[in-house]
Amino acid sequence: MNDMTPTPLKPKEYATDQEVRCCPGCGDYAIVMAMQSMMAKIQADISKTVFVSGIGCAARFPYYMATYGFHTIHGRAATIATGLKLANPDLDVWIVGGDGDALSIGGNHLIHLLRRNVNCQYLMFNNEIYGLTKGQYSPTSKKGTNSPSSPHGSIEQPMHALSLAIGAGAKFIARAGDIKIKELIAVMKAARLHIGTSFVEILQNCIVYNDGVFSHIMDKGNSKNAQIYLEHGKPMLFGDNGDKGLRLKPKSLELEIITIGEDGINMDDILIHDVENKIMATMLAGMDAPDFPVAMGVIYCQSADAYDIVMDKAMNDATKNPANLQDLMNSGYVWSID
Amino acid sequence: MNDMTPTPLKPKEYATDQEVRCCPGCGDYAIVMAMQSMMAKIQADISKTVFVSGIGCAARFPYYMATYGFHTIHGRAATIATGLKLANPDLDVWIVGGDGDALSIGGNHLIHLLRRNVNCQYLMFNNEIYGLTKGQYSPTSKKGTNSPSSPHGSIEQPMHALSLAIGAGAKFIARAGDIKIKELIAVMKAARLHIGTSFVEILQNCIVYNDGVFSHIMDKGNSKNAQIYLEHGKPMLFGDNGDKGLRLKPKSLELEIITIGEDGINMDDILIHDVENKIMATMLAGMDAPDFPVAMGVIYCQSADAYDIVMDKAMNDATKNPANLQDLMNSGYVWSID
Amino acid sequence: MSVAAIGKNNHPREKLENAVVRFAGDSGDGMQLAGSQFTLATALAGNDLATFPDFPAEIRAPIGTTFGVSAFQINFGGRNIRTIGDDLDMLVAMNPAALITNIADLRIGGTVIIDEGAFNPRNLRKAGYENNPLEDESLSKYRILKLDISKLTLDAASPFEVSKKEGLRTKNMWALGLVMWMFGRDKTAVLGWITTKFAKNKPVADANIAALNAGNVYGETAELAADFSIYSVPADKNIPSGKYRNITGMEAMAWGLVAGCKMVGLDMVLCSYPITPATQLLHHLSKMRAFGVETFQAEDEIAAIGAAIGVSYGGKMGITSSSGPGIALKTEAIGLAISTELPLVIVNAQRGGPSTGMPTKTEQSDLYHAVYGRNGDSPIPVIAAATASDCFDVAIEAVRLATKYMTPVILLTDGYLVNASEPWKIPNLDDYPDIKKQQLTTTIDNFLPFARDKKTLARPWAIPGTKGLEHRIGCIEKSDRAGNISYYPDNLQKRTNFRRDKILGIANDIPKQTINLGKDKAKLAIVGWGSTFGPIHRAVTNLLDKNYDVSHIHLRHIWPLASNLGDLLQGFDNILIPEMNNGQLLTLLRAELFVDAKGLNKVMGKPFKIAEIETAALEILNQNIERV
Amino acid sequence: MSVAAIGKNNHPREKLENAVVRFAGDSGDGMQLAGSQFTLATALAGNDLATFPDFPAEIRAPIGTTFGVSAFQINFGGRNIRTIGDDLDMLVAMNPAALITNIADLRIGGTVIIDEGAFNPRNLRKAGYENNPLEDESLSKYRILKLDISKLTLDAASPFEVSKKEGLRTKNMWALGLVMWMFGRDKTAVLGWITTKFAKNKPVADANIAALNAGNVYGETAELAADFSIYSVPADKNIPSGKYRNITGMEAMAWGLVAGCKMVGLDMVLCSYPITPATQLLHHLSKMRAFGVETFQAEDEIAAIGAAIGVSYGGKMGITSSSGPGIALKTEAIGLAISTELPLVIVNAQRGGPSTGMPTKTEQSDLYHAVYGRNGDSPIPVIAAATASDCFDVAIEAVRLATKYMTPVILLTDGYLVNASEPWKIPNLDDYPDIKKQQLTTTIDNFLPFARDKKTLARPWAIPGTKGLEHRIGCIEKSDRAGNISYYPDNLQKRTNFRRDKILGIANDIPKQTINLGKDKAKLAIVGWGSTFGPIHRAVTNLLDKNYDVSHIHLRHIWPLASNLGDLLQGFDNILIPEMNNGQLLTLLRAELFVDAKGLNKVMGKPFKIAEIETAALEILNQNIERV
Ligand SMILES: Cc1ncc(C[n+]2csc(CCOP(=O)(O)OP(=O)(O)O)c2C)c(N)n1
Ligand SMILES: Cc1ncc(C[n+]2csc(CCOP(=O)(O)OP(=O)(O)O)c2C)c(N)n1
Ligand code: SF4
Ligand code: SF4
Ligand SMILES: [Mg+2]
Ligand SMILES: [Mg+2]
Repeated sequence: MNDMTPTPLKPKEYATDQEVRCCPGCGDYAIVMAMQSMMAKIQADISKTVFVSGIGCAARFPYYMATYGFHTIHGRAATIATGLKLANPDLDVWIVGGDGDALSIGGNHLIHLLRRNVNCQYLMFNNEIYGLTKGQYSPTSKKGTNSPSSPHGSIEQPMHALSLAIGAGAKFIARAGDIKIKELIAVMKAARLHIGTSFVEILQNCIVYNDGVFSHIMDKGNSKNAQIYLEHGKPMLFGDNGDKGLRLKPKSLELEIITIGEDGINMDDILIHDVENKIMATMLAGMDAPDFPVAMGVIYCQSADAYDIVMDKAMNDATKNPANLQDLMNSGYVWSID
Repeated sequence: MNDMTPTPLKPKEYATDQEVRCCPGCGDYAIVMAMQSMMAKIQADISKTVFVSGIGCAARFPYYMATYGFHTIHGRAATIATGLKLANPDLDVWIVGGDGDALSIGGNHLIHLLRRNVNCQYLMFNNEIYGLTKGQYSPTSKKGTNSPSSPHGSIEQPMHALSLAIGAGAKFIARAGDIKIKELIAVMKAARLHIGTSFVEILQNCIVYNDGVFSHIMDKGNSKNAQIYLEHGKPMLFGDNGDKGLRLKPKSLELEIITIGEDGINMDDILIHDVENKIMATMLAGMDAPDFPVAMGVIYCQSADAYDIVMDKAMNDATKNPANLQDLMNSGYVWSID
Repeated sequence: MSVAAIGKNNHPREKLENAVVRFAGDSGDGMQLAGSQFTLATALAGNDLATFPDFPAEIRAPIGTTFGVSAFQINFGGRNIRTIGDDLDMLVAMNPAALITNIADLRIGGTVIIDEGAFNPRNLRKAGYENNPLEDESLSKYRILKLDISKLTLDAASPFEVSKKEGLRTKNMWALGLVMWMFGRDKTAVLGWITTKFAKNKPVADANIAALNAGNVYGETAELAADFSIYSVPADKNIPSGKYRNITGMEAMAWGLVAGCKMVGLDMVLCSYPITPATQLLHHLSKMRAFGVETFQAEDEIAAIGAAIGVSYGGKMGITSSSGPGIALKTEAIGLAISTELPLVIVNAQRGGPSTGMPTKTEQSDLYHAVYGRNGDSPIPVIAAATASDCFDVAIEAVRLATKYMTPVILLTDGYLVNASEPWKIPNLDDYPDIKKQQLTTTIDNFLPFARDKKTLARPWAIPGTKGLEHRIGCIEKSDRAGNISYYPDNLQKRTNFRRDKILGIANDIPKQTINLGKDKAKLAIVGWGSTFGPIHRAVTNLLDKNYDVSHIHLRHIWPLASNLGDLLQGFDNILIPEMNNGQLLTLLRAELFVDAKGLNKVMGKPFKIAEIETAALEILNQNIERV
Repeated sequence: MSVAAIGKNNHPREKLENAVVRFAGDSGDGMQLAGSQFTLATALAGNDLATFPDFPAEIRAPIGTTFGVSAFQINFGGRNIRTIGDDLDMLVAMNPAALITNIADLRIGGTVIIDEGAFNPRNLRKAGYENNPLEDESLSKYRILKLDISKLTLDAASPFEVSKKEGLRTKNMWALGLVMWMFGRDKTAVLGWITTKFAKNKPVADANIAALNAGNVYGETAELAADFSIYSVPADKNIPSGKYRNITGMEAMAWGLVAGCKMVGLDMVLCSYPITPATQLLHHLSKMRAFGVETFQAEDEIAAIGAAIGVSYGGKMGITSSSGPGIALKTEAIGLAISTELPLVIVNAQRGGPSTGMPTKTEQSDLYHAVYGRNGDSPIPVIAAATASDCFDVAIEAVRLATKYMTPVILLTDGYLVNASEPWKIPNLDDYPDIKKQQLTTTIDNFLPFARDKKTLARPWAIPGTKGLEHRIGCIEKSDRAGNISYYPDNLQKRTNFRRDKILGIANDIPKQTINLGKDKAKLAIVGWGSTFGPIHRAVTNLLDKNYDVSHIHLRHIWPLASNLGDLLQGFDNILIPEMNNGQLLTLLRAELFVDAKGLNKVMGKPFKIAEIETAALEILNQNIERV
């Protein structure tokens, strides 16, 4: 082996020696593993990768990655990541946080990050609960959730993360699940490739405080009917036999589920996924069980200016002929006393 | 006249004696006047009406209304209004704030207010600038806006208020303009009638720091072509001759502008406005000049549970047989020392 | 209640004035349950007591790790118990991690009960043991009782239809049974509790009962008493008569807030955002709808205080609660409540700082922030709870001050008090003085929103919905009386002074400072606030018993200070202020009263030991230097 | 530069040691321009000077209202000018609202120049006059010069192709011309400025020049000097030689931050959210991209400090700025910077509080918040600017401390200093001492993120992107050296002490406290900080001139205090601390140094008058009570 071809790094070389401090069986484990695999797949540069997180079980993530990491404060990871990208736009920055961190206390920073389209990835682990603080309902909890702070059932309409993101101007939204490792890795890779903020919702099981909240979607027996994995340019099919698909009702502007072979329906009737179509993405992102399959994979991906990149260019241009402070101080109305 | 029919209140009886402290020619004047007229139209109960605002030029609003008023802190009006409705759901609460107040520092509270669907009205005066602090660009400023904090032109993608609102789960969104008084009053009335959070964007001219930013939409000569005033159940027509309309391109899921009489197009081709259709509302809310007319009037209106009303009912139910604290203290494992 | 003084086999029980026992095991081992049931039996035996659970910071850390250890400590005895005890007399260690993280607290010669069954290589490695401590000399300072509790438990459970996992889970009851035998505790209440708890699952109930009994009789049958002391801890004869219950600090605070609101005739709404350890207030109050208590879980701490201000503006009692970082976020909005003069209670359950710090550990380092931590001249009353049961009374006081003076009030508790429990003499709510709030204003004549009550300097509370009182309030400086925006210099000075004087005036409406223990002139006063009450009180008691010239002064009111405090402190040659921070009350008292006090500071996430305070006090008391 | 000592018509000019002039008119009347041009001419005439603009809180209030009045004040003279002057010698009032809101500040016998043309019934009513003050006795204490300036201006503009509105707008130049005549000021620079400013609109330039000239010759031709004094204010002979320019406090601070960053070799990013009066820093720095300065307008103050922390984490200099409410919002995140030990400069332009308070008025009431306002034991260095030009140097000091000690630093200025201007002797940047920062770490051997420099106790600054130094930091308490999460009690105590000692250690790295004026032992020391420097300095100068036994001590470093300050203060029998707050430095010094100082407190949104400080000082100086 010579200097030019270093040994490729293995997944475990992206891991730290810190014991993973989450509950046995927690979905967070799988996501950590997926990330380490993904990093190895793309041979990510450890020293140029930074994980920035808020506070929560999900936000412990940086401690497990052998890269740079910053475990910040609750809800503010997006702001710190933004500053970091301003200081050094070349870094590969991943923001990691729970549904509470991202959507509750951190909601404002999330929408402004998306609007500015800062070039980084945002992974939101959605377990529909505040895990770290022992199980209160979160902004994504379904109505009626019983929790220590809602012993009579919560009465709030849940926040829909991807719909919010798209409304805030996100240019990349995707969804994955903790136990669908292959697809999760694919989504992580796509997120990293995209220039601008890539927002990814990861359905994650909190085995202690909200166990099984996604089992109607994620469990082996249900997943084929309850999920639809999207691929750009391909017809949107799902179901145990892969024969169900999505079609648009043009009058009512709604999607409907159709089955190939029934009522003379064939492949041409099935909508083709177009990651650049924002309205389609809005509809797909909004699909929810039990009426519709939940959209997985890359739902929307549109290229657009990234704040940090544009700013970096502007700064480079502006400093091509750097100005001198002493000169500035000496200019304008200046007089001498002698 | 007997006790049952008091003299109706006139608009000026809804005004305080406080001098309106905004710049001469500011769009805020017109909105204050419209509100006073609207209040008189519906003979609103002065003592049951409360205006809650944040900070900014727009947020001075409460001082001009003879009702109750609370000029709170920057960005937090929605939180205080929420608490107020928890204390007394019978009050008619209006939140007033600028684009900075609502979308910048107050973005998180806005989206959670909308999600909870607290029964109140939110009027956001959008002048695409921070007026009170002397003209910095705001989250709604167009890219390239020159301002004291962006002397080289802003480089941020603007936030689209109504798209954000709908993404956050808003059940009522509408738009009006400061100088279109009649329609403004109609929108205010509709907002008040709706149960849940009614979010209204009012295009408002800041004559000092962002003069004319809406003139391509609002000016007399442009308004008919540049605006489309929506009414539920009616075909969506606009233009100088009222012969232009909106149609859906079903394949690409896009709206297009068509003209009646051209290419055999007739009234049947024109989309009918349906305030309950969320995807239609998403498309309409997103229309922007110059390619499309800007949607005015009530864009979306869907009934849903309002947090404060549901909570009030739950509290009433729970306290029908009120529990006694002394009894609670005396219950459980209790022992006596004598 | 009679306590057996002799074991069944007639082994004599060693009499102890008090005993400190800690149950420690894995998060999944049920140590909190064992502890709380032992507490129950002990309270029923007539002991005074204090308890503290020590949860791991992790939700449910991997089995066998040190950071997954969960512990429960109880100190019980025959005389006023003020702390959870400096050193352990007995430790129950259910696995190697529990042993390694807790053994240092066991006094030399103390007893450690160990479940040998859990000392396998895997667990030993996870705990960080290179050698098995049961096989080397490392525990020789202690009395070791090692048993295969796991196996003994499984044996006991075998007759019942439970899985192996379910059977093993009753280990905690086995250990509890043994400890109860060692202290001669009556099982009846625990058996009752098991039966109720597992009413729907008879086999599990039976297995638990069997385990408890097995542990209990083990001591007898194995003739343990031959090698190990068994104890009797006599009942406390000085406990005032009355009805008692056990209560944790946060439970007491929740109930106190409810009581306070009832007393001033207001419904309350708690607006909060979860955070450790303050969340427990939200949990307790969320269950109390039937008491007219509404809770609102806001999107963040700023929204929480904003909503609470809105509640108070609307005429109910707005309350918000948080800990360190969350309280920090409320800083700006507290200013709004001060400026608009609305009642508000802000509960701060202090935890280890700075920043996120140590969420599960205790500290009292937010005094600065409470008293000084706002932009502008922004005075606010600050009061602090001393003990778990005191939380009830300070909560009532907070509601009283907030409504009477139209002001936000900061109510300090801490991570220790939140979870600490002690027997509480259940008060009769009718015995409390009348603290009717400043009535909601309805008078229309001459109504001015910023007129002032001559005595309290409070402004009227006129709520939206009241006919004829329509007015506008806001965060910008307002003219005195009328409340319109005003930029006049004289008005600003006037309003600044009013704000100061209103709060300082509270000093005339609170009890004069008294001496908690000792004389009013002495060589040393130990001055404390908050949860240091327990160790200071006990330390001073001990010192007084030894005839030292020392007193204990405990402050409930941090701002304003009691009006006589300065004079009172003149009576002491030396003043020592122990705090779980770097000297915050010290700064306040030096600045305000100009007393040259000394600090004793401990920032280790846990309470003072009595001995630490005694040592520091003795250093001063044994000095020959007299006051100059 | 020569100053005519005799008016053209040979009326003698009255010599004044200094003069205070205020231009006041409607927001639209161009008073700021008139004032700044007068400043320029005055600076060129060799006077020392100080200026302050007083903008209305409203953006552009309706014409003629009192809250729409805009004013500009200048104090200039022949000896060190320290303040903008207690009382006005001359007032220019362009309308009734300007008269009614400013006349009280004119000294008895002072001159008021009034535009009679604006005194119509409508304007009088808007200003709140029931009678026309020009027609009753109410102004009899003053010398009144009433002219129809509006008409005279229109006459002057008539030859040029300008609209009536444009013509009238040159009123300010007319008034300026007249005032310049009265003080014998040279017009050349002003004419040059007009020509440049209106280069693209010749008629408007001509009209302005004509107005200036017309006002200037009016005095001559109307033989005004027969009835009114005209003045000469001699140049200050003691001004040190050098190159000068006029500078406002915030401009100086912007430049100082840029200079500081250059000196430590870092690029900087200012992350901020607009707020009065701090916004001006954002405005100044946004124009400075070519100097390597990046600015980021965040969505709120929390995002701003978050981004600034991110910048510093990334290895550039993160700076954030705000005022009262915005600083309050940063409270939590400041804790993060303390806990992770990252450099950060937090500029606080203090304004009238509490809450939103009085955004456009000055105060120095955020000292408590700066020093004490965080959860946990969270020490942070705090420094404050004294004068407009001092802002440059304190900004450099802030950058030095932040980078050398790996700590956030709070840099206090205030609403007065932000806008106040004064002549500034332009420093040579090469003359500054070398303040190279702690170098970014690149050594891989033995790298530990929380190891410490033996001398400064600073941790290494290893930035993402550096090969081999990958590590994790966070807000939870970390083990010393390695920086892994740690809940060990001893570690917490250690880290708490390190944090304290690191910041306290700065006391050894800052200049010893000196006495600014007077002797080092005296009957009275007046101790100040921040923008009270000016009035205190002048008051003490005056008192020393009268042989009083008094000294001035000004503190730049608020936390930690200079190490010798305690000893220094021992030399004084009395200590007086004037503050634009309710006694915040007072509290700090009493607590820290145990000195029994007295406060002189003014919370009126504006600076102390010299006389106020003199009076308070004399009360002490004239006491016969000696120190006990
Ligand atoms: C300012 C602040 N507020 C509150 C908290 C307490 N807190 C820590 S994590 C968390 C929410 C956790 O939920 P989520 O973000 O969904 O993460 P999860 O634990 O479920 O992965 C809360 C409320 C805190 N640490 N800081
Ligand atoms: C916490 C806080 N941050 C910043 C400010 C300063 N501030 C006041 S209003 C405002 C924005 C005004 O813009 P907008 O909300 O759009 O209202 P407008 O004046 O344009 O009507 C800002 C930044 C403040 N008062 N408080
Ligand atoms: S509490 Fe839930 S989310 Fe947190 S570590 Fe445990 S299982 Fe995972
Ligand atoms: S600054 Fe703009 S928004 Fe504010 S009052 Fe003036 S014109 Fe209106
Ligand atoms: Mg979660
Ligand atoms: Mg605006």
